[in-house]
Formats: sequence, C-alpha cells, structure tokens
Amino acid sequence: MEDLLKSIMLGLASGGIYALVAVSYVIIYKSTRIFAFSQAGMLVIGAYTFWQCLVVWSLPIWISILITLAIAAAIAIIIERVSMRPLIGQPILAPIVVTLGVMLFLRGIALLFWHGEVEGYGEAFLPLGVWHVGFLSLPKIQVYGFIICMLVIALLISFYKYTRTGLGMRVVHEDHLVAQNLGINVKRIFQYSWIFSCAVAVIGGMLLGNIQGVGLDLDANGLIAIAAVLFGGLESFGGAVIAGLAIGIIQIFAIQYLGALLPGEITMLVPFVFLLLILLIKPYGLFGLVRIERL
Amino acid sequence: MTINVDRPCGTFDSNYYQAMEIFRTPLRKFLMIAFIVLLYAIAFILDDYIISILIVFCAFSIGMTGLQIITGYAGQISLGHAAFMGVGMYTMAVFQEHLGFNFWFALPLAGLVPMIIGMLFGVPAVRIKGLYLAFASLAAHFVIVYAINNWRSVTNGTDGMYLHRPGVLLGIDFMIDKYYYILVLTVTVIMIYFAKNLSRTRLGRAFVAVRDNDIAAEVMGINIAHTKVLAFGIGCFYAGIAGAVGGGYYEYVNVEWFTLTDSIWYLGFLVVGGLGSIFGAIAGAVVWKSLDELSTLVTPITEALLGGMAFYASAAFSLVIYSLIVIVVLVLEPRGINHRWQIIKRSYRLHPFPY
Amino acid sequence: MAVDTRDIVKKREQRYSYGLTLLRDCIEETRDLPNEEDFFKKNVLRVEDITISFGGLNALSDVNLELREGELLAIIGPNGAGKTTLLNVISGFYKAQKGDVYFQDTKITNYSSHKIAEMGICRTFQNIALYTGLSVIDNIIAGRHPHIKYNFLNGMLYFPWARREEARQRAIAEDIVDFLEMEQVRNTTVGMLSYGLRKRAELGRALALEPRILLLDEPMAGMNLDEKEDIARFIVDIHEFLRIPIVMIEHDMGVVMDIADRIAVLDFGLKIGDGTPEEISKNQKVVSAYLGKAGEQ
Amino acid sequence: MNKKNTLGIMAGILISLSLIFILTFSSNAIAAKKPTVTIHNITDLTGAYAPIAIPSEKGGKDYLSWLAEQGGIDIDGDGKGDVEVQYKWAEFGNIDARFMSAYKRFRIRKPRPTIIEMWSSPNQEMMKPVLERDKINCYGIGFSDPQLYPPAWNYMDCWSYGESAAGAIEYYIDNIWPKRGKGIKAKVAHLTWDSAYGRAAIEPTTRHGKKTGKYEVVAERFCSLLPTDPEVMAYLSDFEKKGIDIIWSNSIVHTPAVIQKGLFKLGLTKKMVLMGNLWAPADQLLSIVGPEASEGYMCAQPVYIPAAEPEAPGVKFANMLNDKYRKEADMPNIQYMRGIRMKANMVEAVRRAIIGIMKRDGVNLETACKKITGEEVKEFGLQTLAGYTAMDTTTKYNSAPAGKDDRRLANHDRVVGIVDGKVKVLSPWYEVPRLVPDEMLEKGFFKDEKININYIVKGE
Repeated sequence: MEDLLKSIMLGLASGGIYALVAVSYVIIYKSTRIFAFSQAGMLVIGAYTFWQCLVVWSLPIWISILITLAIAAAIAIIIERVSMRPLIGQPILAPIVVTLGVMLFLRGIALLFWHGEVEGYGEAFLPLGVWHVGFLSLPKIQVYGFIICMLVIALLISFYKYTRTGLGMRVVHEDHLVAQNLGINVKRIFQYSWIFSCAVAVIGGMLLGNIQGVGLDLDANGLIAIAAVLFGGLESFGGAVIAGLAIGIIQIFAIQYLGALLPGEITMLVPFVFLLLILLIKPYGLFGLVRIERL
Repeated sequence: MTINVDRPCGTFDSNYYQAMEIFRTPLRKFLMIAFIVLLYAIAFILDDYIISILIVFCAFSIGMTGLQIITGYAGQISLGHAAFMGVGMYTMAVFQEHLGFNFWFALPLAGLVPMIIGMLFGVPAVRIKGLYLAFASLAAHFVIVYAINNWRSVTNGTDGMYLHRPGVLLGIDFMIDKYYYILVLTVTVIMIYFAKNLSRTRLGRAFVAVRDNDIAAEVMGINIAHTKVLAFGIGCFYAGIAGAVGGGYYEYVNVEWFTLTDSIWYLGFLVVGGLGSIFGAIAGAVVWKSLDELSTLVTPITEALLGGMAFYASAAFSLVIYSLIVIVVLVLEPRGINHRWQIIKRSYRLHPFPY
Repeated sequence: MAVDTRDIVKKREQRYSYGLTLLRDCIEETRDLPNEEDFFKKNVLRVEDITISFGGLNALSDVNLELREGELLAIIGPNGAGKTTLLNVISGFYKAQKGDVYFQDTKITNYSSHKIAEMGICRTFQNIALYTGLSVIDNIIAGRHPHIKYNFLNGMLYFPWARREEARQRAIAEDIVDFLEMEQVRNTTVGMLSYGLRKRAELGRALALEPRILLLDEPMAGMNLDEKEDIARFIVDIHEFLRIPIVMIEHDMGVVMDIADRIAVLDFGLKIGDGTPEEISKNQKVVSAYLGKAGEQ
Repeated sequence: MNKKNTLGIMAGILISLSLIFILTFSSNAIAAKKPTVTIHNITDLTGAYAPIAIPSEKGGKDYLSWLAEQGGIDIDGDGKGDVEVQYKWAEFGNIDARFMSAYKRFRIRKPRPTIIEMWSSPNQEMMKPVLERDKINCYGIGFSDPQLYPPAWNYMDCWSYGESAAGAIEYYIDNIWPKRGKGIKAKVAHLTWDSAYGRAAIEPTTRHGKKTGKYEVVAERFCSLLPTDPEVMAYLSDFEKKGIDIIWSNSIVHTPAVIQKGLFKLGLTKKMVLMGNLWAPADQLLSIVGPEASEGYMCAQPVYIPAAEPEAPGVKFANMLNDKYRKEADMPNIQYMRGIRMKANMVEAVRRAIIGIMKRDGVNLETACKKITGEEVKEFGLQTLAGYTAMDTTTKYNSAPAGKDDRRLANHDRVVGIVDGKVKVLSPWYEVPRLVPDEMLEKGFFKDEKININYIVKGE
C-alpha cells in the first residue's frame, strides 16, 4: 500500500509536466490542426533562457519569468509568421514537418548560445529539500512543480472559458470557415495559439530544467508528452491533463513492477505500447473528437 | 475543355500498351537509359568518398520508396520506418551469423522478415487513422528497438553484429566499394522499377483509392483492411532491403544505426521530396543524405571562417543550416520537390505560353 | 433459339449504346443477363424491417423495400428522410440495428461492404467520393479492382500476362469513358474536373464494377438541364443495355416521373409510399409530405 | 509568393550550397613550409555526445594551437618544433552514414590518415574490420569491450569501461566503504542507458565481482537518455528495498545528476553511493546539482582534476592554455584536460613513429613525414606510449599498452568525489584490474600482458 501511494505520488509529479507539455501541443492542434513538434524545442529554449536570466544575470525571479515568457512569445510570433502562415491551406504534413525543422533549429540556437552544456538552477528557482508526510517523502521541487503545472492549466482553461478572445479561439477550434464568417480574425487566433502554446512550453521547460538540469536533451520529454496527447485525444485539454498524469503513473508503475521482469529500458516503450493498445480500443483517444464517417 | 499537360506534346497512344508505358517517348526512354548507364559509369570515375555517399543515396532511396508506398500511396502515416530498416539489417546479420547464409540468400529474407513484422504493425491502421496512427506507429519503433536490445542470444544485444558483403562472384570482388556500389545500384534500380510497376497496376490503384477516400474505396469493392496491411508489408519489405544493402556497406549493425530521429526524418524528407511519386521519394532521400553530408562539411568550414572563438557557432551551424533548408524548402514548396519538378516540366512543354 | 434472339437484341441495342459492349461481354462471361420474362417479377434485392438510429435520431424505422429484376426504382423524399442512409445500409457501410438485407435470397446484412460491392451492388455517392488523386481512366480501372485477376506480385514484376490483363482492363475502362463521352478528360486528374464531369466519372467507376444492381445517389443534383438530360440518357441506356435494376435517389420530380418504373417515398425514416409514378402522384401522404398541409386541399 | 521569387530563392540556396562545397574541397590547399603530418578526428558536436565532446574538443584545439605556436612537433628534442601538425576533422552528429562518408573522405584524401580520433563505441566497433583492412589506427573515445577483444587496430584513450568500473568499485569497497572489512559482500546496482555504451560495464563488473567475492551485482536497470526525476526515483526506491550499497552509472553527466538528486531527495545520500565513469565528472555534476545534493558522488578519472589540484603540472598547463586562447571562466574542467590528453597522445604517437621511421630506414625528417603510415604509428607510436604523461595531464606510469595485444592507453585511475561541496581526490593512483574474457585467453591473446614491449622509448 505504501509502495502504491509512493508510486502514485511520483507518477503524478512527472505526469504534471507531461500534462503541461501535452496541453501546449493541444492548444496549437485545436486551432490550426497542426501537430507542432517544435514545442519540444521550446522546452530547451525556455529552460536555457530562464537559466540565463536567473543564474547568469542574477535577475529577480519574476523578471526572469517575464523575460522568458516574452522571448517565448517572440519566437512564437516569428514561427507563426514566417513558417506557418505561408502554409495555411497546404497539405497537412508539410507544416508538421516544418515544425520538426523548427525543433531542430531551436536546438541549434540553444547550442549556439548556451553551448549545449548541462546547467542547473541550484536553489535559485524552486526550493530543494523534502517534506516528510507520514511515510511519504515529498520533494519540494516536485510538489511545487505539480502545483504550478495545474495552476497554469487552470488559468489557461479559464481563459478559454471566460474571455472574449478565448471565446473566439473556441470558435476557431470548431471551424475555421465559420469563424472567419463570424468576423473573427482567424490568423490572429492562430498567432495567439502559438503564443500561448509556446508560453506553456517554456514554463514546462523551466520546471524540467529545475528537476532534471538544463540541457539539450530536455526535448525527449516532449516525446513522451506526445503519447499523453494522443492518449487523451488530440482535441481535448481535459484529456491531455488526465492522460499526462496517467502516463506519468503508468511509467512509474512499469518501472516499479516491470523493471525487474523486463530487462532493458522500458520508460519510453511502455507509454507508447500503452498508447497503441488504447488507440486500438478507442481510435480517437479517450476524449478525442470522434470523426463521424459519412458518404 | 481541358488540355492535358501531363504528357509530352505531340505523342499519341495508338494502343493500350502504349498508354501504360512509363516513358512514352523514345527520347525519354533513351534519356533514362543514358542516366542509368551514367550512374553505373560513375563507379569507375569517382572516388570512394562520392561512392560511399552514392551507396547511402541508393539505400535510402529504396527505404524512402517503401515509405512512399505506405504514406505517399496508401496514405498511412508511419513513424517507425527506420526501425524496419533496422530489422532488415539485423535479419541479414542474424542469418549470416547463426545460420551461415551468404549475402545472396539472406537478402530476400532481409526483406521478408520486416515485411511480416510490418504487416503485424500495420494491423492497427485498419482502425486508427491520421495522426493517431502516426504516433501509434512510433510504438513499432520502440518495440523493435527493445526487442533487438534484449534478445541478446540472437541479436547480440546492444553490442551490434557484423554482417558481410558478398565475397567474390564472377570475378567481381564486392569488398571493393565501387563494385559493391554497382550491386546496390542494381538492387535499387530493380526495386524502384518494381515500385513503379506496383503504382501503375491493380494494388497501386487500390493504395491511392484508400488514400484518397478509404470509405468510398471499401464501398467500391476494395478490401481496405487487406490493402492497408499489404501497404505496410510492401513498404517494410523495401525498408528491409534498404537496411540489408546499407548494412552490408557498413558491414556492421547496431541499434544506434536507426534512431528515433531517423524514423521521424524519414517522414520529414518524404514530405520534402513530395508525396505520391517515386521521383519524390528518391528526391527526398537524396536531399536528406546530402544535407547530412553537408552538415559534416559545414562545421569545419565555419570554424575555419570564424576562427577558434566561434567554436559553438560551428557546431550549431550544421543544425541550423540543416533545419533552415528544410524549413525554407517546405515553406516555398509545401508539396515537395516533386511538385516543383512537375511544374518545371509542364512549363517546358507549354513554352512559350505561361499556362 | 434464345441465344439468337439475344444476339439480335444486342445488335439492336448497340446502335444506341455505343461503348458498353465490352463491359457487357465481360459481364456475360460470368453470368447470363436476366431474361425479359423475369422482368418486374423476380426479386433481386429485398430490404426487410430496417431500423437504424444515430444517437436519439431515428434515421430509418422498419423500412421494407424490394427491388425487382429490370426495374428502375426511384426513392424520393424530403431532405433528411433517410434515403442515403438506406443506400448506406444496403451497401453495407452502416450496419442496421434491426432488419436484414437480402440480395437474390442471400442474406448480406453482415457482409463487409467490399464483399457486397464484389457481389455486384454498386453505387455512386451524394457528395462525390472519387479518388481525387487519380485520373478519370484510373478511377474507372480502380473501380474494376475486384475483377482484375492477378495478385500484386505479378503486378510488381509486370509479367506479360499481367500486362495483357492491364491492357484488357484498360480497354474496358476506355469503353466506359467512350460511353460517358469523357474522352477529352480521360487523363485529367479528377480533382480538376467540373462537378458534372465528376458525377459522370463516378457513374463510370460504378459501372466498371460490373453491377447487378446500381444504386445512384442523386446523380443529377446541382446540374443544369443539358447535363441532366445527358445523365438521364446514360441511366436509361445502362438500364436497358445491361439489363440491370437501378435504384435512384433523385429530387427532380420531372426526371423521376419520366424514367422511373416505380417510386418509393421516404419521410422521416418511414416509407410512406411505394408504387408507379401515377400512383405516387395521387398518394395523399406523399403529397402532404412534399407540399405540407396545403397539398391536401 | 510569386513564382520567380521562389525560384530565385531556391537558386540562391543552391548557389550557397555549392559555394560551401567548393570551399571545403579547396580548403586543404594551404602551402606549408615545414614538413607536415596530419591527424584526423571524426567527432560528434551536435549529437548525443555533444556535452562531453565540446569541452574536450576545446582542450584539444587549444593544445594544437599551442603546439603550432611552438612550431609543431619537436622531434629532435632541441625545444624547437620541426614538424607542423595539420588537424582535419569532421562532425557527424552521431549519424552512422555521416561517419562512414567522413571516414571515406579522409581515407581517399592526401595525406592518407594514419590515426583517426573517433567518437562513440558503436562506430568504433563498426570500423574494426575496416581499419584493419585499411591499416589505419583508431584512437577511440568509446571504451567498449568488443573493441579490445580480440585486439585489432582500435586503440582506446583509456581502459575499458568495465575495467574502470570494477576498479573503482573495488577501491571503494576496500578503502572508503563504511562497512568495509567485515566480510560483507557489497551490493552493486547498475542504473544506466540501454545502449552499448551504457551496458558496457555490466558484464565485466559482474564477472569481476564473482571472481573477487567482494561484491555482487544485484540489479541492472535502464533509464532513458535524459531520465526524468520520478523515473529515477522509482528505481531508487526499488534499490532501497534491495539494500544496494553502490550504484554504478555508465552514462554522461545528465543521468548521474538526476540520480544524485533523487538520492538526495529520498534521503539516501549516506546509505548509497553513486559512482560514474570518466564521462560524468564530478565538477560538471557539482555545477548542475549544487553542492548540497551532490554530496557523496564519486567518479573514476584518469587525469588530474583542475578543480581539486590547481598545483598539478598538467592543470597548470591547461590553465595556461585556457588563459591564452580561450579565457572561459568555467574552463579548464576535467573534459578539457582529457581533450589535451587525447590530442597529446595522438601527437606523441605520430612523433614516435617519425623517429622510428628515421631510425629504421635511415631517412631524413621530410621523407619520414611523407612515408608515415598507420602501421608505423601503431608499432612505433601507440604500442610504445608506456610512461608518456601527455603534458602531465596524467601520472607517469599511466599511458601504457601493457603488452602487444593491449590496446588501452591508460591503466591507472583515481576516484574523485564530492566532499563538503568541493571536488576532492579520494584515492591515490591505482591500477585498474585487467578483465579479459576467458574465451580470449583461450584464443591465445594477452599472454604477455606484463611485458612492456618498448620498441623505442627514447627522446623523452
């Protein structure tokens, strides 16, 4: 029982970040129907930018966060304006591959500015140390990280729900043409989506940087988050959150209980095999929009 | 009335066989033959470096043609293609190592084993569609890599295996790179010819039907489950052959030969090359591997140009250039190089009229 | 005796059915065309008590329908009446929650749709569902898919017999193109064609399947008078020359009244009328469904 | 976007690409007055090994610039350089096709390579038969066992990973372990990557543990290349239940960093010790993890440690190089030292080969530089490196093939750890055990292991 609870806690901690990254994919997918691999690159950029502000320039934490978000927004606008807008209305695979290119480009940029060295925030961002609650030992980083993830997601969802722009974005999610006819500037909405998504991704990057160390390989987390996105269904925020947490827990369970049985690395294998099985049962994920086929 | 600009001007088919030809004019036939002869002749003119690149071009052209069959023709997005290439390599190595097969006997097996595994992983395609299928097929990659890593008695685990080129045959020593290149080129030409035949016959049309409108295809008498699985099978057959000839070139195989990045870029460069045509597949493979090669060359040059202080710039440059070229090509020509090639051909035919 | 008559009939028919002869030969290789004695008597397709609903919406409830040999049956009804759903059930795309479909006394309710198509129930679609990446001629040859008898290996290796078979299929397809008067556009990708031509191409693809029953879903929707006349002519020609029963959904009452042998009327998933054009035009239920209450006066 | 514009841009790209190609092919046409020799490198600056390749390449580059400033290799020992060293390198981003083509490019170009520095174990293993055919030496950075057994033309910068791990674990158990000397078997777990590199230490350490009876390998677990925190913590709590004493991680510095953090968070710092190999140096880990959490980490290192021993001659040399050419605050670090060591070893091997040719054939320096082949670099150079200290980056008896079948250029290690938030050297130089697989002994290799076949050890 203790083990089980411990595993669930650990799973939730990593699942929170998967959920956050998954949400950043979903934001873009919902409005533009593009699966943006580039968000994995944004994780790296976010982690490094924040490190630069916080540790190298020793700026206060809030200013560092603001700068990182501003840079994320700037990158988002550039990506959207330069590489995505010319591709509106083109075969869907082309923009997706362009985002792959962007991911590599961002990696190159990170290498250019930060030299690919592994860095850490030390104690500058979230406090280290452990809370002991009964038999559970809760690392502070992860508890804070989880809370931040959930806060960001809640903020985002309430933005969609309660603001005018959010309403416009929801309309765009339904149908581009209808939205255009209603007088909503669809291109503007695309831009917003990219900005929000990149902002969410850099927040994920900051948290990951704190937990794992700032490095070029942070984008691997973006890959596991993909499993979460599809598991939850490409169009669903709620699904992404639930699936992110679930993937986290499944991963930990696999490590705890299958690690001894299955030789070799299973941390990447398990989420994707699980995804495959889920999709066989529910081809559009748990909460994905089921496309009704008609003739 | 529509004027057909997809065909050379002034050529008319006088029987049905003519309508089915790949090249309709004698000039184009001649050019194609001349081009292939040139490719063979190159082996005796150029040095090992270029030949090593050409072998990689050939191997990846085969693999890319396989992905073209899965994704370009049958419309099923696969993100695990490099892993099937790996299965081909390992099949070759395992049959040579454990059962003592020589290259020639192992080669068809290196296609068949990935084909069977590919058909297995193609089964989900019957239910799962689009992006969901794309990422579900990532599972194939992870499962295959996992199996190879951990089936140590057969695959030697992560340590890799040696595989062997064919020895001397008819006085030709395939250990010499240029002769091996000729072998690979021959395999490539044959495989691409087969793919072309496939695309213009019964199953090829069924693939396109499934891609363009799978529901209608089912109602119009095409068994889409069968067709999709077969598409995966044939595509993976190609991947396996590509892996076998490519692995034969390196004479060694390791799981790190087919990383996830490779699998993803396989799809990426297929899009760069252009979906739905053999030319696009070859163009994609050639562009991909030239870019790879270019980035190995770029780094030392930028360092030479920028000096020692710009050390990271040189390292980052290869990534930046690589990705920028992909982005620029796709932003300018989202339908791929093949589309641009068609436009060029068309404008040549219609010259001096613009449309 | 019978054979001779048929030859005479065939020759007579050839005069106005230029282009379908090869297809008819092809059909006759595998089965005999129905005798004229059977016309309007023998059942070919029977739909029994079909009920299907989507969510809470009853698309069809207890619909019975039968199609007899040599008949041109028109299904009419307001939008949303369930006409297309009925065709979808027949071609196996939707599985009915209740009821069965019989084709020549074989129960085909649970057959997969490609099997049903292979048996000869072919159709066109309301919203054109052509293979947009293929040219017209390739679309039609793709329609011949179940009747091409070589496996993919032969195709890949392009053996002489595969090549001959391909040429034969192409000849049949070209014949259909000729029949549909699409020679000019035969090599054009269908995505680039006009609406009317695409509809025609779709008809050609359905023909290529060697139909025993042809289901046409609004073949004349959105066409001008000339195009409508063309299509009507094609339908009548196919009907007479291939001697197959045709089910046609159509809104243009003029055409329906002119060419249909029998009319079935659907409204909100219920069959409210079935009979010859004259009977239907007098049926009060039908009139009220079409014209509202005003029609009853 | 209009059509002409598009075509123009595409043409622009093509032209710039071809320019780059032309530049490459013309770049080696620089005239040199002195006789020159060339050393080659196929490195990975953008792929998985970038974090370790970049700092070590910095060290190597700086050493080569320094050497060029001295006038090149000093053959006759008069303090002046006689032979210029040209350095050719390619970058392969951990992609096999690029690796092979870079190799072929080097092979056909003049001068023919004699020794090529190569990165990552699988590529070096791939090259084993090829190099043997082409008679070119590999100076490898991956130390996997299949390269050593059976011996070929692959030389390795250090011992094999397995030997290093076994040595460090053994030293720790004998000297540092709190429960030492009580006849208790230590429990070792491997937590590493599922790749050839990650797995390299598992089999030899298991074998050595069985043989010595000092420890046993209880568990082997594999994590992703950059493991997430919870992933590692799940493994660690499993280890806690098993009562593991030592965790060995054969990976580059990210992974031990995450594991070390996990140990700290679970409060296991004192109960378990995490050890890593030379690619996970303590100083890099300290900067990632921070002083508090990194307490107790240990790694095996064959070079002097700049952070702990600023007075060691090699470290002084490295400091000098960094001040002169680079002026980076965080250099030199351990990787930088290793960079110097690698290039120095290669240059020394070439130097000895030149001397060897001059003596054997009685030719002058210029001819010797032209005549030099891989065979001579192997026989006169690499095989005789015993005792060479590579600009004092390592101890005197460190660089040493111990016999004619030995392909390692180092056999001594030190355990370096983090104590009180500082990098400290925890052990003297000790010899790493030799873990030759039994079937290799049966094949007749490694019989004369203890004999140093010093063909020529002069000019030191």
